[in-house]
Amino acid sequence: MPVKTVYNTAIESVSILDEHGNFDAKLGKGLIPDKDVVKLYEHMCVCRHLDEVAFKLQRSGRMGTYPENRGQEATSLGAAYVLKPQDWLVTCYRENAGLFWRGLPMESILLHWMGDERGNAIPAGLNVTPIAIPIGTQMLHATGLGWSMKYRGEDGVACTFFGDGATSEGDFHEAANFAANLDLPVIFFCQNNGWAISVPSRIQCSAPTLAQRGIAYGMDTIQVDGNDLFAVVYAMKAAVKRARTHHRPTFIEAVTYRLGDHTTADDARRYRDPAEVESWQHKDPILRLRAYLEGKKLWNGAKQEAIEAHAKETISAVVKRAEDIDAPSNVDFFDSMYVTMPADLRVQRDTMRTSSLGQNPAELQGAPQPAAAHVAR
Amino acid sequence: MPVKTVYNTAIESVSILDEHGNFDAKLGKGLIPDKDVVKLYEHMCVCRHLDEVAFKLQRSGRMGTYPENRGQEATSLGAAYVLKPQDWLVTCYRENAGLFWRGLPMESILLHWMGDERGNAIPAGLNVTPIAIPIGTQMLHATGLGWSMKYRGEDGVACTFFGDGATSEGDFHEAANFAANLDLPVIFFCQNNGWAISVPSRIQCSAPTLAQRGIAYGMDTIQVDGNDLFAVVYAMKAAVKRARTHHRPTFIEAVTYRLGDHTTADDARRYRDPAEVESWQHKDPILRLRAYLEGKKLWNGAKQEAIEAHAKETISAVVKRAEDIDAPSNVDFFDSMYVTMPADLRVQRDTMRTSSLGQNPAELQGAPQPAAAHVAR
Amino acid sequence: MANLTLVQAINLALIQEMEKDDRVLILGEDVGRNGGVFRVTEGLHQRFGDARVVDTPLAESGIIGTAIGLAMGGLRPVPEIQFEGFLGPAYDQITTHAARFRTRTRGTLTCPLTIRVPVGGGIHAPELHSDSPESIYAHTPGLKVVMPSSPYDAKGLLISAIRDPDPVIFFEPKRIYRAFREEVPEDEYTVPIGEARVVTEGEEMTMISWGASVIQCMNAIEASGRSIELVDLRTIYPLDIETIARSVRKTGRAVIVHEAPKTCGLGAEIATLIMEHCFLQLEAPVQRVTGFDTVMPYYKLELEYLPDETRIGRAIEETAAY
Amino acid sequence: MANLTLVQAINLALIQEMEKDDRVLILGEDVGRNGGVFRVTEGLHQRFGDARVVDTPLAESGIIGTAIGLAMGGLRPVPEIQFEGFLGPAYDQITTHAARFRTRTRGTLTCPLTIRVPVGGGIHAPELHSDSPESIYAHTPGLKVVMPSSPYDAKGLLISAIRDPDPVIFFEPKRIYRAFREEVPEDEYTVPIGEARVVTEGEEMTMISWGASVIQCMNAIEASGRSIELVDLRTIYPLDIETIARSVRKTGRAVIVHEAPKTCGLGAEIATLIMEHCFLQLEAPVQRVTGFDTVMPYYKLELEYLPDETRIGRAIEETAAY
Ligand SMILES: Cc1ncc(C[n+]2csc(CCOP(=O)(O)OP(=O)(O)O)c2C)c(N)n1
Ligand SMILES: Cc1ncc(C[n+]2csc(CCOP(=O)(O)OP(=O)(O)O)c2C)c(N)n1
Ligand SMILES: [Mg+2]
Ligand SMILES: [Mg+2]
Repeated sequence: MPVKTVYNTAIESVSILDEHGNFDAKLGKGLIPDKDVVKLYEHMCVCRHLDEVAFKLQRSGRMGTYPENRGQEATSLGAAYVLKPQDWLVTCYRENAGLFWRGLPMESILLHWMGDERGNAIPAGLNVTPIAIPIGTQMLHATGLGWSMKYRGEDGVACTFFGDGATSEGDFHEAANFAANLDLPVIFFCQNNGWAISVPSRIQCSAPTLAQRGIAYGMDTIQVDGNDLFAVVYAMKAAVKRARTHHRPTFIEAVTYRLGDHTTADDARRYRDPAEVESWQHKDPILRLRAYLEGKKLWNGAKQEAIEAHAKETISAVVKRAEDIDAPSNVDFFDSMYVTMPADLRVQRDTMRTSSLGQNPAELQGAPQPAAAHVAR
Repeated sequence: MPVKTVYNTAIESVSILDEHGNFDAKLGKGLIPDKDVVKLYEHMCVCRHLDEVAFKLQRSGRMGTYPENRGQEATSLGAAYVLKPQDWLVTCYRENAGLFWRGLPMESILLHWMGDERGNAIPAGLNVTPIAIPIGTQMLHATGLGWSMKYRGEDGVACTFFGDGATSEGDFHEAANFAANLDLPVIFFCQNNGWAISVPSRIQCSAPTLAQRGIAYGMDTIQVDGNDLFAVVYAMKAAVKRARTHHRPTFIEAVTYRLGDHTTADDARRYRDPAEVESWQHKDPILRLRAYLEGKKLWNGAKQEAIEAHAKETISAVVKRAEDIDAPSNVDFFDSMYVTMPADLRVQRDTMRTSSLGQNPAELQGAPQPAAAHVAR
Repeated sequence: MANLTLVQAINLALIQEMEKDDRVLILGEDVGRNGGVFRVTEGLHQRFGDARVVDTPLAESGIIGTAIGLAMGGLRPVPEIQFEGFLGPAYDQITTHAARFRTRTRGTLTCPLTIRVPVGGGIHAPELHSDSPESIYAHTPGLKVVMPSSPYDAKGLLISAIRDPDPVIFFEPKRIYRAFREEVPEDEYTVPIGEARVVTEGEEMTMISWGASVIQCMNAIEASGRSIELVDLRTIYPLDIETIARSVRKTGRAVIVHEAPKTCGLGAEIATLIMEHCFLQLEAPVQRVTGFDTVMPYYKLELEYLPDETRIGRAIEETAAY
Repeated sequence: MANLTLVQAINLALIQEMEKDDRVLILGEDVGRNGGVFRVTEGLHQRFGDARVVDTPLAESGIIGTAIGLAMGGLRPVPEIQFEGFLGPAYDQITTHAARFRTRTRGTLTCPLTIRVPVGGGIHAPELHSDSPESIYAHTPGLKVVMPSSPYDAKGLLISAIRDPDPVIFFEPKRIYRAFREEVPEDEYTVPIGEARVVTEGEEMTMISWGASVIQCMNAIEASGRSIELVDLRTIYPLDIETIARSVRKTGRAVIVHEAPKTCGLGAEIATLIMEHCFLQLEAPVQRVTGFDTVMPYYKLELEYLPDETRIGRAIEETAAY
């Protein structure tokens, strides 16, 4: 046989609760207990409120650039819901809902975007990494974290989040390839939200699906409706099981949409069709879950009011904590560089306000001390 | 339909002339005219001889590290045979046969491995790039070269060669992704020779085929028997047509084998099973083509003797040219850095033998000239 | 003449070079319809179309590596890297290939490309959006490195860079993208690569800086009330040591100001060159006012990190008093 | 005590640290069954098995990026990059992440990893196998950078590096991997990071070098017949300026020798620090004997590029005569 087929495969796409309220009872059965669905819904409401408040903080000059999460809450939340405490969640910057679900204090995220490294300190025992600013680099850390757990014989899993744009970076490829070839318990969770700032996802991947990236590595791969919490949980459960049991990675493409601008520094009207945005408004994961809960009589207007009041209260306390924190000391940025501060760095630190280049003038052999007048300036 | 198939695909593998002499008449028909097969065979014999001589030159201390090409001649030669002069061939370091077919002087390759940049000067009008030492980086240049031809409205194609190991580098991914998404006329030719130095190809790609790397980009992709000149030409013709006509890239995985050590600095016995090497000896593309030609009465012992004598003569003249070249001037390496040499660099160049750091001592304001005795040393 | 910001001057240079030479094309992330995140390429996509202003996949090594191929293929690509912090993934293609192809092939394959990169701190941006890696690239033979500090120089230097037959990294100090305007000729003109500019003449000491810090230096000099000669490098490599040495031979004292960390920053190279060229005229050690040897802090503290008037002023006084 | 080459000393240090601490693992290209292309990890795969000596895919960013994850996950990875020329693809992970995680997270996530990299010229290797990028990493806050010049120091420094809680780049001067042997204690010991070594004492001038060049310096000093104090840095960052300054205050003269290109090489930093610390004692400009500001030529000319006894000798005489 001179031409023979040596490989074939297919990509499947999963949707359980669609935007019209259809719920696939077979796939959805027992997936998430009702009381958890309620909790998850409430959590999404609180996260959405934080998102709105953060946006306003930026607009009123009380915070730097902020990337809205709006419309993408179901992805990271679904993943976090399935992960166990020993697992690692290695995110990008649009995963507030998942991070908060795992226990990251909400003010940490605000502090980060307020330009304060203290927002990146991770509470002990919480297996998350800080917001990743450089696109596409964090997946390798997840691969290494997954590897470290396998190395120690633990059954932990590392789940990493990234966007459609990030899959164009070489590091994505290397991370997936390491995980597949070294048999590592890693989940590659791609949030395909249609855009990388102004660049549409077809420029990142002109193939019919992003999910087929996984085929290159012989990795199990699946596409899900990323605005469908149930579908996300469904895919995550399979992926986590595969990772824990067989140390095999999975690629998940979650099809979702960035309802807001890329960040507050962006103006998406420059490059997006308003009709496209409009069409996705109806697919909002929060609307969808609320309708589902109401249909099951698990939710009503009073509960909605209550959660909104709760969200308001919670978030205003969070904002207060973030804003009331003492200003960092002006030498703060020296102190976590190394466990033991190198001598020259200590001199720079200790004299940064009294000497020009942070060098003790006394060190300049024979140099006269600057006149007092100048020091005082 | 909550689970639906959104994509499916298959990888095909092509073999036309197999190691047992079977020839697929249907696929092979009219692929390469007989007289060309003879020429290609003769060329492979000459290249093989150069390879053997180069190996000996290294062993006898007359050349630096050299990577044997032995066993892989059919891949680059088949590609070069299909390419037109306007096309670019962007190689790695095991593609002597293809480079020489296109017209690169054989002594260029020897000079390169003799540690002489003059071996990298490209004759005018010859669209090839020099040997690529850093693995996995040259595919991006092919992507750019293909793009430049499309930009100008020319119908040229860029064909780039790389190994199985190279497909693990992020740059491979970026090059393929750019070519696919920007619709560029590029052929990604992977020589899967089983090994990257001591690392077997399953560590680079644990998927059933390397060809499926192409699926990630929605790229046409095919596997061929890389020791089968006909199969290589078959795949290349399709790929070139696709590139010229539709500006679409193709991924070709050619399954071949590195019969020798990685380079003369390597000792493959440390990590390879001799039985594996032995099994591939029989698949040698030269043996196979000779048997084919003999079967068609296009070749015989006398012709073989003649080509061997010719090879010997040719290569000894090549070696002589490479070895007889004047030593490069000791400032040679300054002269091609920039079109216009920066002033400080000129000082370094002009004083490199007369001053310590290539700095004219007269430039050291007030510095006394070093005593004559020291200058003479 | 038009009164332009630095961003506008660069935009104008791009338009003029693209009009003049159809080998010039722009590629990068968000450079197309969006006009770049700083709007430097605003209007170009509309004007020159899809083929000449190209939004690429999000991959910096890919952008530079394909630009190298474009350049070897006879074009004059002007890739944009969105922020200097994202030069990292392209570092290998820049240093291993762009910088080496000419000498590697003895001039037969060359890389006339201009890599545009916003650089430096002071705009309250997130992490990795405020660094100053110029000395890394100055240490890479085969490149030219340029950093204007004014709209006039920006336009003239960018035109020189695009026309230069060798690879140029064109750093754009983002802090002053829109900080002030300057008269910029509408006609094309070039500012030569490799020539520093004496901004203000002076007798007591020489101050050397480049990019956005030049503005800080001007303010500090004015505040000091002293006669200080300010040299704006404009080109990082090849470095115009002649202009610097001429000044220091006259003044006997020098202060260098840059945002990058101190250790192995460009300040060290300049200080050493001054010592080599002006040893007997030097009356005080050359002072460096630089970023600290720490990671640039998040923006709450970035102004503590960046050399400011106070720190520069203190260096002036220390150097004068020495 | 055993009489070991530098390669053997490193191999011994790896074995001992792996025996002692099962968090230590090795990853890289060809480090497993093949024992590394320089045989530095020879025998380790056999001894410690697949899980602790791991051949990875051919991807340097992948090697360093996963090593960062391994380190954050509580292990002590010792990745190998096969040649310094292939640090390029890993540059971003090293500078953007390994160097920054501690300060980025205020110490909650850290990167105790040791990146082993053969470095430097002189072995007649192909392109990109002979470079000296130490100043690039010295300019990157958050890293430590080490380069031994002898078997004894190699073992002691490598043990310190592996135990160091911060990321260390451990450069191995490949030219002297097997050039000579030295008595090396079989027991474990450490050489502290951050301390230079005075190799020979002297009065007339100070010579500063590191890595393989130290051997060239020793020869040149001997040939000169002069009393020269030779300082072997051993650690590139943090730099032991105290030891250097103490010496130069005594001798008044200094020569720095390194293989890397001159512009923005580490020599510039050291020369500037000497000026800052010893200005009034300096009797001659600090001299640099370095690689040129060109790409390292292919091996036919590499010895023209590398500082040799003749060039160092000439600098000694020029400096003495000043
Ligand atoms: C390495 C790198 N290059 C460029 C940028 C600038 N940048 C920030 S976000 C972004 C787009 C990211 O798109 P995607 O990965 O799809 O994530 P999304 O924002 O859509 O969630 C770009 C180009 C960056 N942060 N890092
Ligand atoms: C970026 C980079 N990393 C590592 C090396 C060292 N090295 C040279 S060849 C090689 C293996 C290449 O394997 P493959 O791509 O399969 O090509 P082959 O030699 O088998 O043809 C390695 C690791 C290199 N040259 N460049
Ligand atoms: Mg996106
Ligand atoms: Mg191979």
